[in-house]
Amino acid sequence: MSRKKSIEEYQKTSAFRFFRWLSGEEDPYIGNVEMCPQEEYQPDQEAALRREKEHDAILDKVYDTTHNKSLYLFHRLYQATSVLFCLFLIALLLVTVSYLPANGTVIRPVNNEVAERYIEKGLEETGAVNIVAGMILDYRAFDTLGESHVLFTATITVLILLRLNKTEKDEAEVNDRRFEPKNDAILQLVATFLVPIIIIFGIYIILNGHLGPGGGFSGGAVIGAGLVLYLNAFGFKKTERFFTEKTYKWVCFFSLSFYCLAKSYSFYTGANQLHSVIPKGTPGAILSSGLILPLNIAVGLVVACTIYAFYAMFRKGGF
Amino acid sequence: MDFICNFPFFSILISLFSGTICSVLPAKAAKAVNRLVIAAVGLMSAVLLLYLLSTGESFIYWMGHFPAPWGNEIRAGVLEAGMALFFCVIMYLSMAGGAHKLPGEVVESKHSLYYILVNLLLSSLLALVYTNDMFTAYVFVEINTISACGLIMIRQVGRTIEAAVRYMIMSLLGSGLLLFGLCIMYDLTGHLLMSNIKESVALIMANGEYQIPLIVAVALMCIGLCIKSALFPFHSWLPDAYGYSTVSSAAILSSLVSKGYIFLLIKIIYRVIGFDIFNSTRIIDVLFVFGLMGMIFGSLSAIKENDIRRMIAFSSVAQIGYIYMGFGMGTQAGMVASIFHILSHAATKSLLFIAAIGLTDVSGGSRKFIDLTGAAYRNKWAGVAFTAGSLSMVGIPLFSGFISKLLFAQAAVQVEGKMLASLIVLGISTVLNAVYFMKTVIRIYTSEQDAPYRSITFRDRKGYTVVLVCSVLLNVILGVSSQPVVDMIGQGLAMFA
Amino acid sequence: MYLILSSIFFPILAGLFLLIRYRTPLPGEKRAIDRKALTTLTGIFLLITAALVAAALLHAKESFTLFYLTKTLPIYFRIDSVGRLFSMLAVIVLPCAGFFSFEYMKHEERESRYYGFYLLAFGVLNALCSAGNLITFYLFFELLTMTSMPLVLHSCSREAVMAGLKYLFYSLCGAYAALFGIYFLYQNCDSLAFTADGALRASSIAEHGGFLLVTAFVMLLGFGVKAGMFPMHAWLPTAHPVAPAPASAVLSAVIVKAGVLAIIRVLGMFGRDFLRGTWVQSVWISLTLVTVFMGSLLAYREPVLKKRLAYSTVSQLSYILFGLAVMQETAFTGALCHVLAHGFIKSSLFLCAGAIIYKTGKTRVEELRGIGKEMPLTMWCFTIASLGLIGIPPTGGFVSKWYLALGSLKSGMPVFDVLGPVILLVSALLTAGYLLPPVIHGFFPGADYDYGRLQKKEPCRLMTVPIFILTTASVFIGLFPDCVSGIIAAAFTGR
Amino acid sequence: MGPNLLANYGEAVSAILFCIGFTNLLLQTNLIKKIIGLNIMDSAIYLFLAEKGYIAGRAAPIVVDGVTSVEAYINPIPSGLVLTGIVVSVSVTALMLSLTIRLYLRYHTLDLDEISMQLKREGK
Repeated sequence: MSRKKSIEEYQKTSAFRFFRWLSGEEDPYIGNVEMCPQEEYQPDQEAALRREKEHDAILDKVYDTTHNKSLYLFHRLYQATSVLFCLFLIALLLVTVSYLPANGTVIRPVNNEVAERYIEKGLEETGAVNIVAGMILDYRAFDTLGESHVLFTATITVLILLRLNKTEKDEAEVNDRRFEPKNDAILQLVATFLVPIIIIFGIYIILNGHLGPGGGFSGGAVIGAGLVLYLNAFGFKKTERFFTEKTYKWVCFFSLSFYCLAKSYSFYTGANQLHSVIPKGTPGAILSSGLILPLNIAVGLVVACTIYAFYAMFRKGGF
Repeated sequence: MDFICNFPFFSILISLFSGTICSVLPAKAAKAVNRLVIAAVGLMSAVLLLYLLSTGESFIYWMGHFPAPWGNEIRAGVLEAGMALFFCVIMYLSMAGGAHKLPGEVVESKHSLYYILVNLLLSSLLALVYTNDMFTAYVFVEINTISACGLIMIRQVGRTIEAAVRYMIMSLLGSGLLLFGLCIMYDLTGHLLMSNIKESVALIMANGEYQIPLIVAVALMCIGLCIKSALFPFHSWLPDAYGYSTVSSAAILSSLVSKGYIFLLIKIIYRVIGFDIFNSTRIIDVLFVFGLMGMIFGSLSAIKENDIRRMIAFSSVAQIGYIYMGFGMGTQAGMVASIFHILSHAATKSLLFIAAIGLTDVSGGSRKFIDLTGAAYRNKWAGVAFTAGSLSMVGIPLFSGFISKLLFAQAAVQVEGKMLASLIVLGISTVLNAVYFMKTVIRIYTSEQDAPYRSITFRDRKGYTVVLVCSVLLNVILGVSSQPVVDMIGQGLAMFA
Repeated sequence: MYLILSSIFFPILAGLFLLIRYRTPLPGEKRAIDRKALTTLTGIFLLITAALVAAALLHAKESFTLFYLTKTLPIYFRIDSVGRLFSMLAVIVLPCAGFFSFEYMKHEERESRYYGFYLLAFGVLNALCSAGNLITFYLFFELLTMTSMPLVLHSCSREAVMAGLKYLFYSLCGAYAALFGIYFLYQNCDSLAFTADGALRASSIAEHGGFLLVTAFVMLLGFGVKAGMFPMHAWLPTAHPVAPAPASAVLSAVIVKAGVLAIIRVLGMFGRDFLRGTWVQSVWISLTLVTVFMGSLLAYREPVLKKRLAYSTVSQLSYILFGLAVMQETAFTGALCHVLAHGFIKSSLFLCAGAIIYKTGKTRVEELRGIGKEMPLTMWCFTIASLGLIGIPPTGGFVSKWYLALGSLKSGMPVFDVLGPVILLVSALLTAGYLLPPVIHGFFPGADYDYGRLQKKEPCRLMTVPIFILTTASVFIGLFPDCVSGIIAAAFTGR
Repeated sequence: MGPNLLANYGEAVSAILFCIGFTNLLLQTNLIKKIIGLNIMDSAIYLFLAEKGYIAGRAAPIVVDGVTSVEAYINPIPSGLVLTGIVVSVSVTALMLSLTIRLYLRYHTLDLDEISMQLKREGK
């Protein structure tokens, strides 16, 4: 019997493939996944090098962005779909907003018994004139406890990312000299004048947190800004006299521990219906409203130090 | 109120406070504190679980002096206590299993920071589990996100930092959506506590007013949490993050962090929106479809992978798809299956990550399959553990993976419209799982006599081996005596209502 | 209860013991494996296991639940007649092939792994035969795949690993297809315990009849993978040639029969009455007939002896499946007879092929000229076994094929009642066509054969005796079919 | 479209801002721009919350002269939430910025795609 086709041609036909499948030599079901040969392990250097080279070549080919049409197209497509998605989201949210209760009116689900009690009984129950402060530090103190730990966590991650080793530190020190203002007279003069005011203002905000607008976070941020200004005017040498990494560590530790323990006490007594020994004081006086003032101070300290620490970390990876 | 009722509060506070304490401790002490805290919290959760099982009803715990709509609350039921216990067990195993690698992966001076993050992560997970307040949940979601990000990038190679950035971006998108949904929800109901919101939601659904924004709010929250838990199209950060971070981080991230979000979603579904109302929306269909896609595409990506840890990471994408598929079925059975899968996947994935590191250790630190040839002979315990984990993933009976697949299939058969799709995809995905896990198992058991690597025996790594054995046992226990666990899940879900 | 459990767990533990005690030395380790001790131990373990299984077969009557996987899914054991028949096969073939491999595996590396998994597979097979419900069965079905895979890829060459993987994936895919069937059965049955006359609730049949048919079909296909049924047969010819000869013998004589056992169980669960006359039956029968014919044809044109035998296994297994698909008592008897006959014959043939490879290194059929003069005893056994497979009267193959054809004719199905026997006949002719040439060339090498180079190459007793026993068993089945007919009749009714 | 789009113009603005921020966070390849997007998104939410607390013609919730009647003050809850939210967004921004600094020091670019490209080229 003579074949009309040559063997090579025959191997291209579907009949050949069908036969191979029938006799179990080739597999259409599972494809090439597990049938592809696992590479033999080759301990010799040459093979490893060759493998690396091939790998590089493939990478070059794949990531040749300037000539890669499909990557470019994909990029465009990605952008287009993202924009469309954004427009869709806008439309969706606008429709949603249009169905929401009308703004500024009194008869809304938001103005219910919760807000009512905060306003009516807040002064009496928390001792804070600033109802918002009373709410976040007493009624909903757990949130605020979490919030201060968010800040703490963020500081830890920033430390992980930016804090340098001893050896790197010296190098960074040298680099940092270039950014250091070289005893700028104007800056220093203004700073001598401004920094105390800023810091005193910050302290005022913190101490007044339960009496008026303000509180630990905002006051702390102001103090932190003051410290950063001082640092910029006089350099790390001066600040290191009173503020090092150690100071920061312990201030944070004590403030947060105090916060945690104080709130734990109040949660524990609250939940177990025990009487709390902390006096509420006369509303309106500076020493009043139970734990709110000390908590504000603690938060303020943490925030001030953290803001300063962020700045120092961003600048040269250490204090 | 019994003293035991204080335990959820104690667990959250102890782990939170230990984070602060660790910041002033040297690394060794921090490590001890960390272990101690995890063990203590685990113990308390176990006691609490027993207590709750004996009383048979959940309780509310005031966080402060004020009751429901005014003050914060946490709430503990069987499911919460069980989850907390499970999270502690897994976290302890992951930490202990990766402990010997830590000096090589993280700079010495940053070890105590690592333990701080783990403590904070634990506390945020516990808070997510126990909380009864939406805004508290949001705050602790953020702690969870940030500390998870820290865990990813504490091993500072380029990939992890890039992965951390991608993770943060995705997470922040998710948090943004979650918070926006939360605000709309607050606007519609005027409450932040879950039980109060639920009452108002029921009212709204009955009245018909504000229905559209309500559903949008639910959708936003769901999508936000989906993004954060790396459901399929949002998983781009995951392989690098799990593949290159430290061992413990990878194990914790894959088995706990995403599960925390998923558990929060379950809470939202049951405690905020109401299961029936949630099921009447189209959202479950979306979750269902994305879950199915995740199952297939995650596995496909895993097959293509040439790096053992990235492969395991991609398999997580598929497994999260399973969980969302269970949500998407919209039945109680599907939910139970999903929750069981949360447990089973957490147990298996941490085992796989820890075992994989044992294998790469005896292959010159390389994670490429070529170099792993015969690794199981060089580190026998890791080889056996990896095989056990793979078998569980593939769904061989006697391992936990089989039970979860069984539960999924049982749940699927009860849902008329989604039965065929879910069963077919379940089958395909299982086979794909088998493809890549068995390929790896055979690879590590292909003996290679000339490999220039030293082998590791039991004596070299006692703690590590014990962890492996415990994880395998945990898996087998879940696989063999699943009925009590399933019952407990059912009971816990019943307590949610 | 303890007999059954010990017949399952003793070999498993023994296998694990061998795997751990005689593990392959590590690269740097200097430790020689004491081969003699290893083989002696394995031999003793095999014999003890065989004795345990025999005792369990004779005595164990009761059923028991080991533990509950979930509330409604017990791990449940019960030995019935079908299981008894299959364990009978296993208990004869496995020790024989095991003893054969003591000699055959002499020069292979990693012997201990082979013996370890061999024993594991033995234990799992025993469990499979005594499983009492579908979940238990499925559990051990998966484990069987897992434990027999290392036997296939034993040599660890690339082909072997690829073949092992192929085997694994085919089996797993099949098992999963079946598993989904199990889920549906679970919904529609009161319990998953095996019966022979259908466990479906009448209400479910009325409600989801069409769907259950699809389920049945999927399950048949899924378990059919293991039994090498047509669209998923491809793993068999890949896996057999690369596995060591005794492993192929066990694989094609016993392990693929697990698929047959599974299909018998599935048939029992759905009930013959439910499936008879439906499209499922027609499609299934056509598939088996296609397989019968195709397998023989492929074997006919295959030059490599072991691969030829593998194709022959594909074809012969579908004889059995055909007998089951007819769903008629006589055909069922034929099928079960063929399970035994084919088990003995095929293992004997593979062992012969193994002996030839071991002694001469010849794998292709055309190289076997004059082999009968060199290894007369082996080739005589090969001849007798071949005759049995073709179906020449005094052997087991004749009886079973006779019953198969008879049952088919009696069944009264349209078309297939005649078409079936015709194809079986054609296939038997093809069988003769592919099995007899080696025999003829072996004994009658032709005039130009150089008798001067002839050497006596008869292998040692450790090889010839197992071959001899298996061949004798196949003839015995043919001569005294009555000794199994009772058990088969009981099997049909599900006792 | 619902009835209250015009009445809720503040919320509408915040919704649009939210989407702009969202898209920036999603779409920009430049890390700094992404962070700006993040902050826009967060601020939009605070605007939204502030709008929610507002009641026409009422004072900020700080008790003046001992008047504790509901009619006098706006709703204090959204303000509290905004405070908490701000801290969170500050923390997150700090973290993102430090990540950016790290990446910049290592790869000398702020383009995330380019960084990925370099990473893949490293092939580790």
